[in-house]
Amino acid sequence: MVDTTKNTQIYTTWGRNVAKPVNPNVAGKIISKAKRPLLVVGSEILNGDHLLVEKTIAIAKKGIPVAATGHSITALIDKDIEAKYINVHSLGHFLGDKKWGGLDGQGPYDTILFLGHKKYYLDQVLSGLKNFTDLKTVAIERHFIQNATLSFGNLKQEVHLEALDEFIENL
Amino acid sequence: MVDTTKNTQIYTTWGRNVAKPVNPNVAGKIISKAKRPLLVVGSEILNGDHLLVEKTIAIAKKGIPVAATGHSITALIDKDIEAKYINVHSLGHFLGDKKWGGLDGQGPYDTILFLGHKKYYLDQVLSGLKNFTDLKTVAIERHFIQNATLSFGNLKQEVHLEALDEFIENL
Amino acid sequence: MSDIETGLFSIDELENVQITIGKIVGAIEKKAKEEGVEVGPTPKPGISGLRDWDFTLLSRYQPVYTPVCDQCCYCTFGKCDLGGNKEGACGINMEAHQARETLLRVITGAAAHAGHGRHILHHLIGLYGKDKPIDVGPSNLVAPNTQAVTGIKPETLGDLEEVMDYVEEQLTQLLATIHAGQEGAAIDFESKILHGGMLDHVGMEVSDLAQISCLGMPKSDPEAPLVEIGMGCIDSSKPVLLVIGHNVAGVTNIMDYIHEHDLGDKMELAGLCCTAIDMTRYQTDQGQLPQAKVIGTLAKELKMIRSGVPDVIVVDEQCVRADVLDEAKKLSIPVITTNEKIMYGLRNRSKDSAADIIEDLSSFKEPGALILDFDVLGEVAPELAIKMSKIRDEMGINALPSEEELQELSEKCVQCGACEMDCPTNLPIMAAMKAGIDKDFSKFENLHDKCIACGRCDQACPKDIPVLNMIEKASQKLIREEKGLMRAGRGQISDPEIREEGVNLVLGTTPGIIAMVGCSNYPNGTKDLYLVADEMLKRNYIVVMSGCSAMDLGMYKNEDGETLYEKYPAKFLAGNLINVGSCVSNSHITGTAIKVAAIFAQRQVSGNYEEIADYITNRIGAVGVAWGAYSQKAASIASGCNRLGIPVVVGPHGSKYRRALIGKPYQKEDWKVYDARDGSEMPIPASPEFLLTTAESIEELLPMLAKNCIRPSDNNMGRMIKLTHYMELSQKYLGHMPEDWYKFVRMETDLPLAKREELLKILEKDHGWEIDWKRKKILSGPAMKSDVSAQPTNVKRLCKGEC
Amino acid sequence: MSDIETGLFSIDELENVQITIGKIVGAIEKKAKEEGVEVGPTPKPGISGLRDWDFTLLSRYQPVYTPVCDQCCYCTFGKCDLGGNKEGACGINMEAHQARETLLRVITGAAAHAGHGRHILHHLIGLYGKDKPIDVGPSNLVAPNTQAVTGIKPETLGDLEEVMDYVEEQLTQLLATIHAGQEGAAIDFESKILHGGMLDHVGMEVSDLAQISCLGMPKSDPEAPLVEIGMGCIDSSKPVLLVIGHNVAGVTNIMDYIHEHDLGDKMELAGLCCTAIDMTRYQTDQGQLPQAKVIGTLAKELKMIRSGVPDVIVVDEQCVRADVLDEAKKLSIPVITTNEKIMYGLRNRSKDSAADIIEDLSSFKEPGALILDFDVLGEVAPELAIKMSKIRDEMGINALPSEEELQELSEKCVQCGACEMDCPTNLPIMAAMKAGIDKDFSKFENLHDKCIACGRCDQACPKDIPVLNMIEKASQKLIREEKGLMRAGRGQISDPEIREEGVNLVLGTTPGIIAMVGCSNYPNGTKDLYLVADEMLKRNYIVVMSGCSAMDLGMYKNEDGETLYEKYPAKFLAGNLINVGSCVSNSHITGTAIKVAAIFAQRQVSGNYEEIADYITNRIGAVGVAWGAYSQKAASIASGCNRLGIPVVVGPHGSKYRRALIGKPYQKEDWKVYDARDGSEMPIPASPEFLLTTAESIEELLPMLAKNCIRPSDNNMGRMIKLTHYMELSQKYLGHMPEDWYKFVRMETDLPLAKREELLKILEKDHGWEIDWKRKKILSGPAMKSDVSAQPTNVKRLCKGEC
Ligand code: SF4
Ligand code: SF4
Ligand code: SF4
Ligand code: SF4
Ligand code: SF4
Ligand code: SF4
Ligand code: SF4
Ligand code: SF4
Repeated sequence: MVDTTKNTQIYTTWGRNVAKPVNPNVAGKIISKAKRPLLVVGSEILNGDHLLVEKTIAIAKKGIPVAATGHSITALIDKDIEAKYINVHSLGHFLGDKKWGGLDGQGPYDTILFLGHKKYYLDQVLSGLKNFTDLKTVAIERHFIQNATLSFGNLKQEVHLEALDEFIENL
Repeated sequence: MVDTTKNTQIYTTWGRNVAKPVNPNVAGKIISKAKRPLLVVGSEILNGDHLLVEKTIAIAKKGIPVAATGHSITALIDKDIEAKYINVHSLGHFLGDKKWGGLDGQGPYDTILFLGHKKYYLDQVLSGLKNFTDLKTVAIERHFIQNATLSFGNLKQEVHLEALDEFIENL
Repeated sequence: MSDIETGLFSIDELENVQITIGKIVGAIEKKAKEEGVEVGPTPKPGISGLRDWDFTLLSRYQPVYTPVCDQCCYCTFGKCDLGGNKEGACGINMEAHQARETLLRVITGAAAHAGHGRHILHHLIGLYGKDKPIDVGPSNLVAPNTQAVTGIKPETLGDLEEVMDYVEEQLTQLLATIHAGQEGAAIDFESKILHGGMLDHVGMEVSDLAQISCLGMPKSDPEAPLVEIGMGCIDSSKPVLLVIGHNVAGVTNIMDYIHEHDLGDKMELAGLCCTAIDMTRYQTDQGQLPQAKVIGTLAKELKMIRSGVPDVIVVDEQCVRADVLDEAKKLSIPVITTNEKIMYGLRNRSKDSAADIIEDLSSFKEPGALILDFDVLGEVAPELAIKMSKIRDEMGINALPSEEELQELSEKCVQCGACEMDCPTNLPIMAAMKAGIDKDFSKFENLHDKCIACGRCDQACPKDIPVLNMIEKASQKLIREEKGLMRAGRGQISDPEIREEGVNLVLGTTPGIIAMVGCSNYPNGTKDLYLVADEMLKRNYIVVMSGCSAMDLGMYKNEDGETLYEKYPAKFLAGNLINVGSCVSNSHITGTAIKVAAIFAQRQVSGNYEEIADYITNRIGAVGVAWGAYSQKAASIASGCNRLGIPVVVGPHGSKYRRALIGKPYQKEDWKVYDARDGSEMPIPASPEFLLTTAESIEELLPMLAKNCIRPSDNNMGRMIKLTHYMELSQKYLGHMPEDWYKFVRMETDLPLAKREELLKILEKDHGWEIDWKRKKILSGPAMKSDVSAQPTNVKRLCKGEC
Repeated sequence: MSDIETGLFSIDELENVQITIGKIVGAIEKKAKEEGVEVGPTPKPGISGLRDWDFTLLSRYQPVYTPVCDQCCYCTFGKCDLGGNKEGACGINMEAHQARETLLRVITGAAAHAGHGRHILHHLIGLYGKDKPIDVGPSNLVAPNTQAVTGIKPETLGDLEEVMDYVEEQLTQLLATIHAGQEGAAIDFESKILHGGMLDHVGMEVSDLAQISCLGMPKSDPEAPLVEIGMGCIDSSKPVLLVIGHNVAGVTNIMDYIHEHDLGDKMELAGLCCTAIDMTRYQTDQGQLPQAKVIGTLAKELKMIRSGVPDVIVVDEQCVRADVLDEAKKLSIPVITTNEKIMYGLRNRSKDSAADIIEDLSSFKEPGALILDFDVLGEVAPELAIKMSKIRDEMGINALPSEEELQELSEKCVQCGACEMDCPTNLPIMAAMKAGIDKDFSKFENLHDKCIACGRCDQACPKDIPVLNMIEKASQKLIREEKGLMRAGRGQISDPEIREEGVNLVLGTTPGIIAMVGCSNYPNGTKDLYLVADEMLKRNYIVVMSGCSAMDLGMYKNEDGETLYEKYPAKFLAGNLINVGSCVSNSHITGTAIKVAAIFAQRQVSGNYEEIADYITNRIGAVGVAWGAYSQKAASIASGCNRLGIPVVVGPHGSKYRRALIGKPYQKEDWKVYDARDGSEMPIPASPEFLLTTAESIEELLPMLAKNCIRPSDNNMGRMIKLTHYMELSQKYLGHMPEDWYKFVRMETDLPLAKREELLKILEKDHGWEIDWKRKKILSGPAMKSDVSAQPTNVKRLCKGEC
């Protein structure tokens, strides 16, 4: 078992509401319990360890639809998963709209999972969701993403990959 | 033994540097070890439980010089302690000046203890000390004073008085 | 090219258009010369124009930074953590950034006033033309701030436009320096802050000169009428039209309509914030009675709305709560916005007929309307109020909880403490809730005066308990009794008054001027204002009020049921209590100091800011108090005072202005000036000790005020008087003789006669001074001499023999 | 009163003073009429003047707030926690506050430009007089932004003053609304943001018109010369004078001195940021060669200073690091400040002799000087550089660490991660340190292009490791090779060019204009700019550069050693690459769009902003890219584009601007316009999808650009071309056909010929469209018709039969 909750150091604060550090097994269970989860994958999966792409696909294969932001879609095409390109800023906007049908027309999401994003960018997008929606957001990034509802802490690359494995097991 | 470190809730943040919650015994030892401590007493000692004044005097009697801010001096006159009136904002200014001789001309202080201040006001004054000096500041208030180096957490009035007793014992 | 002279011209084919040729290089100087006025070295100074003066002040009064935040979030390189005076990504450090933040707040305040000034000037020129003469009373120096800063002596409304152009240009320059990658040095941001503050007083002055001249407001009138004030003076059985804000431009049309249609008795017209003050000044310069009532300050806004009493709310600009529309909607009160600065997203109905608008709002088709056409506004607002009054009565609007509900709500409280933590002043709400369970609501009542009705407790409560409504409900009795009197704003101090009182101020025999401004953010409720003013008035200080402080002061009565406005006369004389007017009338406070220099001391005023400021710094014992300083405007007003050397004390919340300017009395070399007679250096007393600082309680404040009125120019009588008050107030409020009293003693006649012997003994014993006991004279000891003919100055060039 | 006509006059006794009578009510209209120009409905609009237009835009493009902070710290009621859209103590909620924060940043940017404009205008009027004609090339519409906004058609420098007065007045009004207790509704703050952005383009335009007219800068010249750029092009063996900033006013005196004293070959004059660009524009309008070299952008400032190469640094204003003086001092480089906006606390030496100043600085008596007299500056800067060069050589200044030190420093690193966490882009510094232990410094080298030289890593390191110096040292080889070419700023697009290209743009046969602006804050280094520009140029888009992006673009060469400036011509034609100039030249980008409406489409321009904006919104396929958007100026530039309906994409750091404006393509009712021929509603494609948004990578950006150039007015050929690029770019960079391509198909001829059959099949199969396969025609399916003569408009009043 990997402890992903230890290092939650931050450089600057947004305010008093900060993500709850979460362990992979707990995060996994939360997602599997979600009624309508969405995995939002950013282009950083292409810049890190190539295993990141594999893990992403493994998560998606558990039946979680994927919003592929940036150019992450290039790694997710023809992988037999449900992935669609969307701009993450637009996505943030639509997620807050109860009238949005979702990427597949099946209606709004309730729990949003994030992987493969630039830290500063994701924290900004999440700042919008945190303040203006009641969505549950879960960051399973290498960095502590303070504006999520739940987040892994700051992790070494290898620990992160391990944590993702454990997360996937618990889905 | 009173645990004064539990409730460190805050309403707004100043940034990533936040006071370390401290227990009374530890705080007491830190002060007794200080080369040149100063107790800064605010006028709120006059608005709370009258025991606050007694505790204040008890601390001073341990040989710690007192800077009496606001009109707290009215309760400290003729109590056989070393107390002088000074404006807390001026004090904050002078404390950062290595050339200041102190209230008694004996030179600068190294560890500053705070009791009896308005929370928002003290946090502001301490914001200056935190950012522009290397003084150690210790708040033994009823509230968690996030801009001190060390601070009690948020306490009920009776717990606060108890904590002060323990603090005094450890001086 | 044809030749023309400076002057007034009209232009062919453009009827009713006139143009004043004055805004040309050299024209200010030329015009001034024709009038026999010389223009000083710095007409319309740019950012660097008075920098040397600023550096002089700043070398004695050092910036003390107490950041509100350790971070900077100005640009997308950030947000940057500057904690520990680190540098951000643009290289700026914490100190410089704090100075920059302070500058931003100061120019925001200055822009609020300047924006107001430009708006009302434009409006009044539209009505009265550019040639409308400025008439503010029996003064020749009508625009002391304007003239000292710009060198322009305005005579007509049109002249004021050029002044505003200058202010706006400079504010834009200052705002530019806020941008990432501009100024890097804290000290230069400090100079910019003082520049911004100075501009603020010009902007304010323009606003008030324009409105006094055109709107029949009292013109330097010590007999300005008394005005009803307080939530308790509203007859809620009548239709109530509530106006909130600062800019009376549109409201005058409402007042005219009410007057012309004889509705004055049939409805209540009430105001909140400075618009309220200016409503009561409108058309009272000929002894007419004020046509409106004053509710109070910003701190009464939410209370007044939530009382459900207003039938229509009209807002203009500044210090208007952002949730007025939301709150009003809940109680079926239509809201009309009337100024581009606040439009609340409402539809622009300016071109629609009054009837249509009234129909739409009274049928709740829309919750409010934007009306920028003041003729339409003038009709809609009162007629709608009359109509709404009936409708709302019939609807049976129930605003506040009942007594039973009060108890039930108290029971709902889980004592979690969120409300107290979120309350700006951490008021003891939980105890009130506890007592409320037993139907003891007195603790809620105790909160009423301290509560600024910010509503943060409501927002915080996890149980959705309407804390503020509970406080208000429990205080209904108090509120009903909240009826006081305020003297309507009198406008500036006239030249003749200055001639009469100037000498007393400069020599110190009138111990000082205490100017009380700012609002709402009192550490311990509004009553403290009353206590301070009364104490200082009894001691013969001149107390000058303005804006919200002037209102809050009118709310309290002494044992005889008298307010201070009734108790003390309103001339510019020792022991008098003056209300100059609304927020923008603050310029008359600095204006008064400038006038003393210009009229009493005959210093050249036009474009001669430094010399005037130097004069004031060394000779005029004035201290500003912004006890409830909440806004950016208060910060800019204070900064404008500061550039003139006038110190300001703010309440503890004012520490959130991020920086103070405090001197070090223990650093002897900082307390010296030149003697202008020969350029020699002379020591001066460490007073004022600060230009901007905070105090913790009024007990601390009172002796501070007395002490910081001491000036190098005091004659012995003056010094004796000031010292007496300092010592007495210390003893009364701090229970002891101040430590440093002896530092202000230059010779035995500086000592209060009654205590002279006793004090001489202390000087001999504790301080080792040599006393000639036979003649009761001090032989040695004092750090400085008493020499009334010395001419203290901080400016080398003003000394004999210099340039 | 005497009668005079509108015109030019001189005034008795005031030689050389002229006055233009124009600034009077009605005068704009009168003058315009005389010239046969009609003035539209909104000359010099106030805050509410274009609010209806704003609301139209905002109903389609909703604000998306992503706060940089959950708190508000504006006033002393606060700081307030607005988390979860709570209300603060003044009643404002998070949404409205975020809009307010955005407004503050936008007007800060606008003020930076306006402040610059006022300064240089004042300076140039001082030199050339108010009558100096504006001459910016072969155009009649010389000031499209100014004329569209104010209704003024400026002809002389003097005319521009009134324009600045307007801008400053409006900026002051906007700044006023930032004050606590002003606007309460997010939507109205949004309208104010757009107002501020619009004003920004006027301020920028004034600056550039003035300087182009007076300083011999290229006048709409596609043949503007190529300029050397890059740290590598400096010959450090010569004395190096480095200029940093944006305002070339004082620098021209330095250049004149160098020229007159024949020092050009004896020293290097180099610039950073936009001053650099304008230095290279100075006196090049007659084919002269540029007299200065360009180092690069803000991101090179610290690198350049720390290299130790400059012998003297002169700074003016904007985008200058706050620590220039501190950093320079460490390397014995004197600093001269020359502008009131940045004075660094240095002593004002403006009235001293050049010799005295040179003596004091070269003997290190003072680390620098403030010189506001540009004649003195002109002599001091180059002479001091020559003197300092020798002195600093003799001192043997050692700036960067040696190779050995590089390794030692690497060893000192404890891998704590503080630097990476504090680095704005979280660059992998620790890995570089690790490799550095083994003397492998390649990982440091890899950081060079991505590192913006902010210095935050240095500030963060607990071991005091000078991370940035290590990166720089390791990149010395790269830096030496950093030599490129940039085309000097050409100024605006001329009327004849518009006449030639306008139709292609409006019909879409030139697929679009990509305007690349902003600087420094690239997510992945500067090279991405090159890749984007090259890709779009190959596809025949017109690529327009300005400011720092123009510089960064010049730094890269293709395989043949060519920069894009050499590869592509610089006319206003498809497939051309244009550098309009410095930051303030950004106004020519919006100006171009306005010109298309005014000149090609003959829409009335004066005071007719809404109609012009409506035209651009519906017909001109332009997209702005501020990929490295860092500053408040970039935010205001973008907002000015937005009010004209021009969408802007910023890089991911741009999310810290706090709000985007994004439409919902799935919400059909938002994508409709009127057909001006009869006022009927017609559906339009969801493009642009946004007015302001971010993208994550250039791979995502490229297809976005193509897609968002689509406009309702495209003819079939145009739509086909745009669609082709959209599909191709999606396939190339995202690896797939975009999902929504079919939504832009109105009829078969909108489809690329080569793929038409294939695409028709998809339309039939996947989307159920009916196809007549014989004629290869679409029978049913498209959501909208193709009708080139339709006149799309968002403004009801512009439809036939409406007022
Ligand atoms: S300065 Fe204010 S807005 Fe910025 S981070 Fe700090 S608290 Fe937040
Ligand atoms: S202005 Fe400077 S300190 Fe502030 S966020 Fe930008 S880079 Fe950081
Ligand atoms: S409304 Fe009154 S009690 Fe409530 S938080 Fe504000 S000041 Fe405190
Ligand atoms: S926040 Fe609400 S529940 Fe908590 S103590 Fe206050 S009133 Fe009671
Ligand atoms: S402006 Fe409003 S939200 Fe901001 S600190 Fe002041 S009261 Fe709080
Ligand atoms: S200087 Fe470069 S490496 Fe260091 S923090 Fe800034 S961007 Fe990152
Ligand atoms: S902050 Fe310094 S010690 Fe820590 S990892 Fe970075 S370079 Fe190494
Ligand atoms: S493009 Fe940006 S950094 Fe560059 S000079 Fe302009 S605003 Fe400054």
